[in-house]
Amino acid sequence: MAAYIIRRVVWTVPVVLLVIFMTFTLMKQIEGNPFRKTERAVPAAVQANLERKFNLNKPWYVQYAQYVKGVATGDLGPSLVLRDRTVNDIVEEQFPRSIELGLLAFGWAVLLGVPAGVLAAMRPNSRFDYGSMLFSNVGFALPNFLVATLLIYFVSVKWGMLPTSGWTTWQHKILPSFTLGLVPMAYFARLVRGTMLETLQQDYVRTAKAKGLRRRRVLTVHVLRNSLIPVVTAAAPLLGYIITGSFIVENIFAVPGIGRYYVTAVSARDYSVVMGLTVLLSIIVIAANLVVDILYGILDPRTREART
Amino acid sequence: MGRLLEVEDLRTHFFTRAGVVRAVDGVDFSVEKGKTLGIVGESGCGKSVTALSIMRLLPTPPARIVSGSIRFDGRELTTLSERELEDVRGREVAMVFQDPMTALNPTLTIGTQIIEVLRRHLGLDDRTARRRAAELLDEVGIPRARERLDDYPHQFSGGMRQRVVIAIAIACEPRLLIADEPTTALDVTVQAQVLDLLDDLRREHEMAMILITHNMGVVAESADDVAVMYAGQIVEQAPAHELFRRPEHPYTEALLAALPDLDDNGARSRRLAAIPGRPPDLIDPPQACRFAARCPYAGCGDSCALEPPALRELRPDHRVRTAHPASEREAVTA
Amino acid sequence: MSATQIAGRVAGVDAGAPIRQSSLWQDAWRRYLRNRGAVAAGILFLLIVVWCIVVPIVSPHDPNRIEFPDAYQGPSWSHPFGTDQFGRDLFTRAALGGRISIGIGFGATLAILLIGVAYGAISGFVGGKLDNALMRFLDALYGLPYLPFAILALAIIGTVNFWTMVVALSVASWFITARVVRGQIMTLKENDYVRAAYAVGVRWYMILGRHLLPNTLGVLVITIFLELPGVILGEAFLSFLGLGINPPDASWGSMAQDGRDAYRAHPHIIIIPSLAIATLVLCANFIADGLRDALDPRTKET
Amino acid sequence: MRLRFPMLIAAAVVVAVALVAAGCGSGDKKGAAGDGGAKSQVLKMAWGAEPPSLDPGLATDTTSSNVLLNIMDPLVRLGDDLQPVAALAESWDVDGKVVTFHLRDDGRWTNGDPVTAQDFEYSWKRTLDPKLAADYAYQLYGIVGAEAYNNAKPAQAAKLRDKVAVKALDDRTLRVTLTSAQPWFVQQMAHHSFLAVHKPTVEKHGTKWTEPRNIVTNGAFKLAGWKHDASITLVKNADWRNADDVALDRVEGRIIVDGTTRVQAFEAGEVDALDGGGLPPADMARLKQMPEYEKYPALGTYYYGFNLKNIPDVNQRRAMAFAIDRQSIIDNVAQADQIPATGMVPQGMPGFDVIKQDFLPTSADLDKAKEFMAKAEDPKRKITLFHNDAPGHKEVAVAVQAMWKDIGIDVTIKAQEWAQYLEVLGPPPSDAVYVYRLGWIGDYVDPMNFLELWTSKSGNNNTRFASPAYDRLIAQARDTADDHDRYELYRQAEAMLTGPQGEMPISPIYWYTYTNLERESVKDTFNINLLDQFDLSKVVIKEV
Amino acid sequence: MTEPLLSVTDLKVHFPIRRGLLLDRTVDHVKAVDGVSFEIPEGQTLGLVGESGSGKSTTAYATLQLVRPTHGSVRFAGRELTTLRREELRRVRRDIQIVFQDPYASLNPRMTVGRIVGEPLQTHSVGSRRSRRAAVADLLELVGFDPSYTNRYPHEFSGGQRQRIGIARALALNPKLIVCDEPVSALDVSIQAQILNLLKDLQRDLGLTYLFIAHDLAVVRGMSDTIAVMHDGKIVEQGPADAVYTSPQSDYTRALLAAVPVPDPERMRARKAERLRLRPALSQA
Repeated sequence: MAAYIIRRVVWTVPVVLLVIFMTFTLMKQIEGNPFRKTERAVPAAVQANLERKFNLNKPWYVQYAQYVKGVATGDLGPSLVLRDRTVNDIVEEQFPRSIELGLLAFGWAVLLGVPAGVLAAMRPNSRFDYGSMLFSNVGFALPNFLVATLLIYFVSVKWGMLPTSGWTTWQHKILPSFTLGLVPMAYFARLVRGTMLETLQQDYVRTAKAKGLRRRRVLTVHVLRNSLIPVVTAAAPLLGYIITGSFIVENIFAVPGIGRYYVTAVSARDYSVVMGLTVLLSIIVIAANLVVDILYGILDPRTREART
Repeated sequence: MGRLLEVEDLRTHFFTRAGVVRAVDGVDFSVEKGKTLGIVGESGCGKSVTALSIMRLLPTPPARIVSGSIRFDGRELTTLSERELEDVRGREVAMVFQDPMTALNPTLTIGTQIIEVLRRHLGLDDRTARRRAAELLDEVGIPRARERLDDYPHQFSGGMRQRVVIAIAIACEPRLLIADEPTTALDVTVQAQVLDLLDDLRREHEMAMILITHNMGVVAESADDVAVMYAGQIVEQAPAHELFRRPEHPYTEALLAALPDLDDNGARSRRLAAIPGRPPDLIDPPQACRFAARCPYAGCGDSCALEPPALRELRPDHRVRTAHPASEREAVTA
Repeated sequence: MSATQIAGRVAGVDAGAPIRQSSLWQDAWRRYLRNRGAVAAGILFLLIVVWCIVVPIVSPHDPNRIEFPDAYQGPSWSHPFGTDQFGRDLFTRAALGGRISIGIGFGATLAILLIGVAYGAISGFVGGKLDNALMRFLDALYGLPYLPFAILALAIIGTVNFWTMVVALSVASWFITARVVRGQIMTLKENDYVRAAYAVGVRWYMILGRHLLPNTLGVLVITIFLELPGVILGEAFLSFLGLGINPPDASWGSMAQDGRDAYRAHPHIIIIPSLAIATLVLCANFIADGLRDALDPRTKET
Repeated sequence: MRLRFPMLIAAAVVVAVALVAAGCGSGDKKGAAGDGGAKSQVLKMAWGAEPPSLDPGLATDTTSSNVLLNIMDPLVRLGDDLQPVAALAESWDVDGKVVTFHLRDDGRWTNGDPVTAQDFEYSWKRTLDPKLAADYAYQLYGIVGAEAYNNAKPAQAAKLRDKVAVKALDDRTLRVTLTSAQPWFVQQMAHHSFLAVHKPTVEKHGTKWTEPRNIVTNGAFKLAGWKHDASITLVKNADWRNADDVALDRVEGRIIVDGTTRVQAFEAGEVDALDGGGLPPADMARLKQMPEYEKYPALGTYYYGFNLKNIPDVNQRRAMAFAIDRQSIIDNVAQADQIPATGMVPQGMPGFDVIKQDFLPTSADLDKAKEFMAKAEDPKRKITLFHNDAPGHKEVAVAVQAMWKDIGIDVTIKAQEWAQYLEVLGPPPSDAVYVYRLGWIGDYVDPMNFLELWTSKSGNNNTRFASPAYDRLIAQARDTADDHDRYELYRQAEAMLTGPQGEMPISPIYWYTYTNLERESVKDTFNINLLDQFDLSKVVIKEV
Repeated sequence: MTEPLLSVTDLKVHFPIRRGLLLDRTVDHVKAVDGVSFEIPEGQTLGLVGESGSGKSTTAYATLQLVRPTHGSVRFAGRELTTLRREELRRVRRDIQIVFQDPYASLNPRMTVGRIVGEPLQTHSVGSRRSRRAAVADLLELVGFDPSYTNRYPHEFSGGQRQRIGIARALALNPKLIVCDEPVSALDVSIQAQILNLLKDLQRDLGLTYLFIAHDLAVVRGMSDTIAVMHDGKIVEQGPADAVYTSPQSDYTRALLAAVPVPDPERMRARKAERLRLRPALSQA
């Protein structure tokens, strides 16, 4: 297992290099001048000064090499647009908020989605089953900009129960995290229901029943535990979704996170921010996949040996 | 010698969209204390459903016991609540399943899986239960039992896993052990060891056993009494030596004849006596004898082609469900 | 003596008649029809598609004609969905938007399938080092959020129209399909009928085309309906970010975007396209579930 | 067992309800604070964007500019009539191309240092330093030697730096020599690019000097907090020269980018005023009915430009300009009480009465339009209209598309995101462009700022309109110090664009207004001037 | 003495175990088949018995070149198969066919019975489309089907029927050798007898040669002229069928035979005693 982890960690290096290269190449393909932000034309002298300052006048391979070197030393470079800040600053300040938002959303998903799936699976084809599945499907299907808009209107503007936007107190965090959590919630509910129904059919569940174990123990120890393994596996891609899928939610709820930077940085041609965030996201997603693999190994001992 | 288990007119049907599958359709038998009853038959004959019906482990829906009674030591099992059943299962009646690869929870150590049943029924504390679990593993012939408690099922070979399953089954010294095809997934040498083990344990713990199998040889080796099932019904029942020496039902005869003989020197040049056709569809079984379509003795206009023959006692302890038992045929043709 | 020259049966054994009579697809279809939710979803889905196709043809309203006096009307008999700020009939425009949303949805889904099947089939079929390399590459991309990539792709292409939306939405969404197909092919490869084909001397491309790919069909059909919601929602998000297709054409996403700012005074403008998206996605989900139950051989008939 | 999971759900619901209830309680408290906040003199406002930089040399946008102008003291502010008013400079002399500012003696940096003329010399030269690479360095190009220094190769930089004609004669006298007369130069001092920075702070902290923990300012407010993308907190600078006249103790600003969210925050009572960054056009009809709605005139023009290569016939351009129903667009689409634009120079600009043209109709004149169209040689009937994808432009484009359809022109609308859009526009514009939309908001208060766009060398002339006569007029105006003479030159230039004989390279649509939401308590004192600036030192929170 | 139809000499199939910290390298081998030799004269049957994991199936696949052997020679009708190129091998494949164990996995569910049985003919372009159709009908008839079932799909048939379809496919190219890899172990006793009889009849009528692989010793005995007993990738005993069964030479064979339960309680008792005696030998093996 340890060797497996080392191997996976070492393999992330070429993968990250590849991601950097891909993003770098992609960004170079995009037309547009990061220094022209308003209607006002940028005089040639100013343009030249800016390109010199941000090394954009160098050949692409020099830029790439410098960038890789920067990443290796933990320096993601300066932002071309937010002049007082480096990409590191942006990441350090804003990223934790996005993570918090993502984790809270994940919390909603686990808190509501998993029990809904479990209950639905325990009484398949019952009214509760249909109800919770309909609810989670609708939660999945409704575009989250509509959900966000309606929640703000009713909960905040109309009823005045929670603040409309922002990210300061815990009250501020309820609506955005709930909105963002709807999709994973629905996903979990459906996934848990499916795996649980499958687990209930397993021979070892029948064995457990044949042992005369109490229903509670059969369900918690034998069924639930095994049903939750796929949930853990699904968590890694979801993490990616939650962190980047958050840009609409962050925008609507004015959450000062990192998700919305991605969109604005692409349109502002803020190359270093786009690259920095892509690299960061890749590393996170890769790391999340790794963590999930390890967790998977812990939860399912069969896979441990396969990975020595 | 008393009867430990009495099954009377058991009917377990599956209510599917395609129709009602009469998987078990009027089965009677009893198991005596300390004896082994072998139930033998081909796939789909209802033998496993019978076993699961006794344990009430069939998924409902679609399965339902529509009639009949199952009395265990005088207690009617069919009317027990789920909670009461939980006290019977594993404690009074235990079960060993066919596939040791899937019968154990892959994510729990086998120690946990043995201990949980000891704690559940015997209320042992953790340490005592663990010691007892090691003893059990030792008893079923797993070397280094104490260390292996912390291993996971996938770290055991198939035969060893089946021993673990057996250890779990006998943990609370049940009075009846139902073994449903316990050796089908195993190699022949391992099969022999497992059968021997089951036999030894049965004797030691004075358990009764129901041994369900499709293998005539396995019944012959282990059972005191044998019931042959066909299409949801018992077609012949007799003590083992009697059944194999003097089979009465045409199906039993044909089954034995269709088996290639290990000790037959001329086998290479002989064809086997195959049984033509297939078992009937259990959604809409024939009104008459269910074997009639494949039976070489069922003639036209014969009573058995019109109405179902009853299970009748030809000799003491030898019951058969056919209009043409061998002994009566011989009398006619000879 | 050739086997085929022997007339009649050997030893007169009769193998009997087939035990049931139906094709796999018929069976699946029957199982699907039994799933009431899935059938309802399928019908609703078809109705929406028909609505999108038919309504703009028969509608008395020109979907692009601007009549400011009619602006912001609520639902009425002549405008069942009301009108937007230009006084355009939303019933007709929603149908037009549906054509584009559904069109992009299916277009991108098919593109995803094509790329995914090609990649996955090659990886799974060839196996060995190539498979390893392709899968490592996929690992690198897997889990990367696709919306940012779609945004990047749109930025690179420069113009936004139906086809560029299809490209943008498929460019970073085929990873899962590729994995699924690869897994399927790997499993199918282990089937004895594939061995039998090799043993007979069937060439590799025929094995792929005749024995492997057709057997992934069920999975692919399910995948269409699993991917469709993501793509349709993705299109809606891009449109919502202002990266959608150009007016006067509209998709449900861009219509919802139009409606968001005005939602307080005229909520129907955001709610109608959003509900259309939700309904379609919901239907696709139910259809996918129904298809999975119908096509998956593991589901036992109960 | 059966009860266990339902109970879990029930627990979750209970928790959720509790959260909501708790939130409700505190929400009420907030509302109360907002209403009764009159005595506390704390203004809660919403900023429309994260300031990209609070370095006067690097800032380019409205938000940064407004924050800066409230924490820094400019030499000159603009009065209500847009004439220069003494601020940090108590007086100034203009002698042809030489302008001399005399600074007050009570200007103080927040660390206690006096504000000196040397600070300005340092700051302006810093902005021009090629190494700083300031976007707005060209704002200073009117100063002799400025452009050359900004253009300098590293080797010559030091030498050219000394040639920049800005000189602190003593601590309180700053002399500037201009390349031409530039009568607007003094007003230009109100632009944030001409603010001074505190040299020791800048040199000590580098790019981090604008962080609240480092920054040293000299204005009415101090930057107390700046949570990036979340909030900006200003507190009164008690040591400021005019501190006694400043009513506000604190300005708690939240950064809310999304327009609808901003409105929602306002309606929920979380903020007292928005920053004039624009209200969602689609919601205007409703917002206009609110008592908190406020509008201000602006110096800005929203126009459609023609690519003269693709639409070469002036009559077709006239036809198109006549077919646009400006009033209808304002009433039905833009909805913010804008003014129908009949020329490039906006209403409210000094000299407007002289310059203005009334050739173009405010509502569509279809008959005239069709007449012009008939006169056009080989009119283009299939054209492409480009706009950028920011809110509101699509709707205008859709309306114009319908209007031009009435004169037989089929319009394809293409939306592009901003960076790409600017690439396509050039200059020169891509051949795909027939018509494009842009707007121009004045940087300083002179028609020059609007009219020099259309000179042939201008980097903002995306129409391919090139007229030597026009170029000559503008060059002449640049050197004409007398307002009346200059306005006359501007009138001629404007006529060449939008007059009856004009080339019509552009079709103005409307002149901007700034719309805002302000609570009654600040409505009288919170004001936005023509250049989109607001002065928080004048704001007083009253009881209502 | 003529050359046997198939002779396998010192056949080894080793699968590499690859692992490594960063890049995989081969650290060891699983010796699935480790030096197996046997021959089958034309028209005869070699029965290959052994328990699961003994290497029976791998031997079969290696014989057919579905798995390329690591070492050893496979000579078929005078030709060495292990060195053949792909195209040459394709031609040889017409003469060697295989019948699989699992009647469910061995037929492509998306193909009709007619296409399944006709695929070998089509692959090798035997005859015209029309004559192929006739040949398929004949083949179906040969294994006991009404030829009208050609348009049916495999799942419409029972396990035994599917096995017949598999046999028909194997017969299509009129092969000389058929490898039967556990052809009846998934079937019920009554069906198993039907298939075994069919195989015997076909051998008699068509002069087929069988490599018959099974774990059921009784089944193998009834089918085979010679028997080879495999254990751990090696053949532990080989000889005429009756000789191996009546006087087994190796302890492993003896233990194996003793372990088989027979449907006769009387004989069972004797076997049990034998079994107990041999148990040490078994656990050693």
